[in-house]
Amino acid sequence: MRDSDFGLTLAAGKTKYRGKFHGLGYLRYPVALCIGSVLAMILSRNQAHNALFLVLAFSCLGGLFGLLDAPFAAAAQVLVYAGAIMVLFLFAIMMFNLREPAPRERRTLRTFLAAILGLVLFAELAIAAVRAIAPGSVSPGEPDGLAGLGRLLFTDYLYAFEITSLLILAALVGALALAGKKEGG
Amino acid sequence: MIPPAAFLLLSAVLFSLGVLAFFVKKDLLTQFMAVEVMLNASNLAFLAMAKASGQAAGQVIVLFVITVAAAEAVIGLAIIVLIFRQRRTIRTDELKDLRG
Amino acid sequence: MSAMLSGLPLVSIVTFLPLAGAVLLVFFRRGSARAVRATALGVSLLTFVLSLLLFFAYDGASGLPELVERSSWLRGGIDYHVGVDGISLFLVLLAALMTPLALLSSWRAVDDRIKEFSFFMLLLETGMIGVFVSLNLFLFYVFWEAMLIPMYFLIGIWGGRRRIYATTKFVLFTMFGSLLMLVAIFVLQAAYSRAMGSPSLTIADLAAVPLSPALQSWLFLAFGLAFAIKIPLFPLHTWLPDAHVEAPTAGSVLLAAVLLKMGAYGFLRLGLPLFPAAAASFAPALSILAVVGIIYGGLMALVQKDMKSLVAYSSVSHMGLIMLAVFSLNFEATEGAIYQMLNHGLSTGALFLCVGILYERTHTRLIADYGGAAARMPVFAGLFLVAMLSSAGLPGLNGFVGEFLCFFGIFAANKTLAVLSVSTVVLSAAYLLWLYRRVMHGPLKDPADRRLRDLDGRELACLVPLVVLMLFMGLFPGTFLRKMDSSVARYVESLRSKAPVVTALELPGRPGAEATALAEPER
Amino acid sequence: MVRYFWLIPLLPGASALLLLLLGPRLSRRWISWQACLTVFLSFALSLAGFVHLVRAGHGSSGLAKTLLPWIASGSFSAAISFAFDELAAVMALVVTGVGLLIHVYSVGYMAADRAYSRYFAYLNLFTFFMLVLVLASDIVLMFVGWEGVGLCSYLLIGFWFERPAASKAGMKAFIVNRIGDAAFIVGVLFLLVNVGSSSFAAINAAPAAGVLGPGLVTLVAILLFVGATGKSAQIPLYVWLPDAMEGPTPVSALIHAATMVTAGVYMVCRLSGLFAASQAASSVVAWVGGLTAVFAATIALVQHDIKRVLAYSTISQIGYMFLGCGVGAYAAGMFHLVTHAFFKSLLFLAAGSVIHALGGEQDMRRMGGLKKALPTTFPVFLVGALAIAGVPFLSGFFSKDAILTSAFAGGHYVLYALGLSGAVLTALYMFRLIYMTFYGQTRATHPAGTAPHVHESPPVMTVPLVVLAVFSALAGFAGLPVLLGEKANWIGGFLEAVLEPAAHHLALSTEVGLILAATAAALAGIAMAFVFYRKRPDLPERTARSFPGIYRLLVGKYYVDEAYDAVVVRPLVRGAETVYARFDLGVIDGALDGSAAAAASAGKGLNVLQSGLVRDYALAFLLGAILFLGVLLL
Repeated sequence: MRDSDFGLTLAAGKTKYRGKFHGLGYLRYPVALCIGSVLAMILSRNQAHNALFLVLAFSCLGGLFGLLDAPFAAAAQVLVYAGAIMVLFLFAIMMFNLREPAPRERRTLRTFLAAILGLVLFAELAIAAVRAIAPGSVSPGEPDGLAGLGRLLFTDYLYAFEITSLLILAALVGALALAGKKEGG
Repeated sequence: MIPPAAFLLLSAVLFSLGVLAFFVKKDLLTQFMAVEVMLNASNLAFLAMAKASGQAAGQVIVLFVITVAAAEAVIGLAIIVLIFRQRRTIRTDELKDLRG
Repeated sequence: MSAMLSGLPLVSIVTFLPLAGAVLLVFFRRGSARAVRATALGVSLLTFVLSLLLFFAYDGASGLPELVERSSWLRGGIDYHVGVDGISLFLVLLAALMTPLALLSSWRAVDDRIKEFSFFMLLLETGMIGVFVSLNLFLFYVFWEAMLIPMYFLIGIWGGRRRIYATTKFVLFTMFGSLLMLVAIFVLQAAYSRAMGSPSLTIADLAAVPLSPALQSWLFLAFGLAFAIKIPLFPLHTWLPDAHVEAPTAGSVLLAAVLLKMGAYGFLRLGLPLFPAAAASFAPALSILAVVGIIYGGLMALVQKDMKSLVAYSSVSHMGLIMLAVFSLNFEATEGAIYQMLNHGLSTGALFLCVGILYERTHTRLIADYGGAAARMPVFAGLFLVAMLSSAGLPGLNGFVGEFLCFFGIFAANKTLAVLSVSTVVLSAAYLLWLYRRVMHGPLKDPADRRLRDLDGRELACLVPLVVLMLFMGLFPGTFLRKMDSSVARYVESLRSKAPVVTALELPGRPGAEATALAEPER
Repeated sequence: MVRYFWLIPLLPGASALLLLLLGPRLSRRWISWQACLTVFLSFALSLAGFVHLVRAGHGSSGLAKTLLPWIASGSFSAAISFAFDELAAVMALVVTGVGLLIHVYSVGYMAADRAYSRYFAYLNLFTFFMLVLVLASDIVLMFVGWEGVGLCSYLLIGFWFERPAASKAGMKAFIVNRIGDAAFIVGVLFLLVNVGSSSFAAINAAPAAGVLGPGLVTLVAILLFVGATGKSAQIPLYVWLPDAMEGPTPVSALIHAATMVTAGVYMVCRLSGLFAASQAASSVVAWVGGLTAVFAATIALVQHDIKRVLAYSTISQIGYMFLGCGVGAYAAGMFHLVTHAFFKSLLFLAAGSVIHALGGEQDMRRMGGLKKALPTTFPVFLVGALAIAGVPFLSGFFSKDAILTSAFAGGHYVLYALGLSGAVLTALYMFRLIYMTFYGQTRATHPAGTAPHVHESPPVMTVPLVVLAVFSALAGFAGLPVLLGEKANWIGGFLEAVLEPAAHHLALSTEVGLILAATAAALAGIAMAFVFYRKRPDLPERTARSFPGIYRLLVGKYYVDEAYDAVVVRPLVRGAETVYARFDLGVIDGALDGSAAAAASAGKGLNVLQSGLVRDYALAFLLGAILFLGVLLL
């Protein structure tokens, strides 16, 4: 897709790390797939298709996570996001059982405004990204791997971890309380 | 060795697309999906920076984000279902109850 | 004694015991009103007993905070840091004393949603004590705001007819002030961080940070406004009569006895030590407002038709004197101000209890509805009289000691203001005695009215401790003053060292009094 | 025994506390005994101390005892410490002695009252505070007593609080006193800050030591004197005393004649070192005293209430005392204080006996012819009247003469003339009272139309009267004129240890002349009364008709009460009411409510932005995020 190529070459052309980019070749496809499916989601008007496009996008992202030396995150991404959460969405779509597709989106002032703002946001994020990688701002090193991650979770982040479990429980109970009620009591 | 800048840029692209989707779409469900895209974009950024800086903390955060996103999705969908049951619509331009 | 206590985090226990009690109350069944009342009273009494230990454990030789507990809490200098010194010790005691009495006073008056009521009362106690023991600015703010919530509900749920108006006004006034204070806290933290390299919100640390005069003035005004509203300083006082009139007796008691002290305490603990130069430059203006408040409050009290708003305006007048003393910036006035804060807590608390006792019997607060109550209620008449005389500063009772020390200190700072403030002696006697005459004296309004029975055991238990304390504090002020001495000396010392202007506090056009030299503390 | 002199105030104090706490549970018998006995013990201790001082002679520094380090803060300190010197001894004797007699008298007078224990509790409490005032060795502690007696005066005037007049009078007394006290406090503050000590010794020594400048001395002395005008009912703060007669009569005798109202004089004498150092302040004292003496006497001439006549008489006599102090004759002032305590409390108690006999009647127009019916009361009343009128060889004669002589000797001839004319008036109104009450036909009426049963009081009331009569007659011999020898003025010599001595001495012939003049004044007054009220009972009315203006002015008591009401009280209350309604509720609260309303309308205007669409909110959110990020990036 042109969008992604444009973005990557822009970044590559601007920096002096051109040399490091030669490995990007095989990455071109998952990246393109990811961005493409998100674009497809925007364009499609069928909610079920949207959900499936997202599954695709999230799976691609899972692969990228793996490339970033985060195998656990990659697995979680595929299992939880692409698997569980999106299935949940599909269930919801099934429940609505919408016969007709969503109506055509009209190009309103708001949409136009949103597009402009989205572009501005992208520009800002891109600048931020480039600056974040500027020399001296990071000190590369090897992550500790899966065991280190586990150790971190149960030491430094123990409270956060426990609280998240509570959060899940609360979400469970909340969902039951909200949606479980029969209509009209 | 994959340069982190590439991933950060991808993250920016995805995030902006998520934002765009949120505003273009008019049904709650798809807008909700757009939010998920933004969350994923930020996850990507986290991992990229974790890799660049060699700290595992970024990965931990990602795990938390995924967990919270799961909880959020559950509650969010429950709310959407509830709204649909009451209003028979999930079109956001027809829901104006926020107006006091 | 103190050796035995050294292992215990006594200050934290005293602060959070009421909170624990409040949490405990949540688990009570809705119907068990008696048990709820008994538990709440028991917890608050226990708190009081423990706070007495605080009194004995506090040594007071150094003047620095004692029984300090400190552990890091959040980043950015936000620590859990508590302790008591000679300035805060007695205010903690006051809060701990008044809460059980207030609970006892509402034993019968409040029977609606008693569980929530007791819950909020205990919550309020934690908030009040917390404000006094905090040594970290952020912690102070947390407690300061936490106090507002229960008070909001106490007035809003158990209040009188116009309670919603009153409670909204109360919250709007106080919130307005405290938000500005919050902003000022952040600015102060940033300034400290810039100057010292690492952030801190410890009050003692912040006093050391150098601030530009302009910034200091702004910050002082932000803090000062929050405190001035709480005191309340003329002309920010109009929330007080409304809040008092509408609040339930217990709320009025705590509001008058403890909450109003927060403002004055805030000036002593934060406003003046953190911004001495700004304080000194604003002191004349604030002093004039305080004097206006003294006279204005007294005159307004004279014409009130509602007993509670009369006492409320008397508070405006009395707190004006306390503020004037605080701004006199010398040893005697400061000590007098602290002492007078305790006195005002006791006497006004007792007066509100008395009004509550009358209200419980007749369900009216209008002075015109009363007359000749003394004939039916001789014991009450006596106790009411003592409370009133204490408020009017009769020698031999506590009010005199504080008032006289205030006068002395103010006089040493500025003779004109002192002479004007002495008018409170006449005014307070006038409005209080007039009230007493209209309510207690004269022929019985309605001889057939059997509702005016004399006090029962519970009501005696409310008033007698206060009256005994009034006598005790009037005769043995040394018990209290000695514990304050070194803290106050240290406080005055630090003010003087930082702002030399302070010693020459005189109104423009009036030459510095030769007397100020004498006002230097001896130690 | 002398060592325990500090128990003098504490004994009645303890008794008062006991009575207040347990009062209603105790039997009347017990209450009477306890109340009287404790005062008696105080009296015995005072007497012992007095004897001790007399024996020790000059040069003894008196007794002192510090009970408590009371208030101490920075440079301010005041202790609860008592001192027993010559001045205190004389005053303590008067307070406990007269107090004891009045306690005993009250046992009879109040026998029928419901609140018996409360009465004695207050009376004991008063004795306690009065003795604190007398024995205090520092001015702050004196102020405790000073305010304490004011409180007791309030409580006892309003003792019958069901009567609106009584309650109102009590309040008036307290508030008027407080006005004086405010000035007193300011004076004390000046002293504390400038002298640096609150002890009388230091204050009296201060002017000489140069610690207080001359201007400051005058200022302080006048401020303190304003306090004294409140307590001792002098112009301009005398207005409370006549109303105070609403209290029980023994209270009027004890508090409003013998002791409390003279506290101002005592205070001036206590601080004689300070007052003597300022000529200006002394003149103020003398002039206020002299004017009050005549002013109050003129009002007393036309009063009909027997107690009010005595009240104005008290004001007038205290005026004499201040006149004495003002011209430097402090000992004479104190001397008059003592004799006045005897004869005025005698007069009050005897008047009480009359009122008691008539079943509560106080109006002299409904009295008359009681001479026979009250065989004990009449003679003692007569003794009192003769004493106050200044008939030779009775106590009042000597003390008044001492004051007038000193005024003359000091060259204050106008003041002397004032005093002398006051003496004529005193004799006149006193004998008007005697003739109206005891002579002529009875004008007593009874609601039922029958003559009331007039009866003499029981012995518990008459015995104190007789004792007081004896003292009223003979007390004068404690201070004979100097012309009878250097030692003749015993009390003057005794007090010299504490007070500033009177400086002037007159030629023998002048002094004799002055004595004759005083005697003539007294006799002239009595003679006039005889003519007006005994021989030609129609004369007073004719006189009144020939000078209607003056008469109305006098009956209206110069309309001072009305003037105060119109100039001070009512504008203050009305003004405060207006300010409350217009400013407090109007401006301040209005501003608040106005700003709330403004906020509400601003909210309505901004409501356009509130579409209710989630997307619009999100858009705003996004805009904010972009701006924020932009700021971060810049």
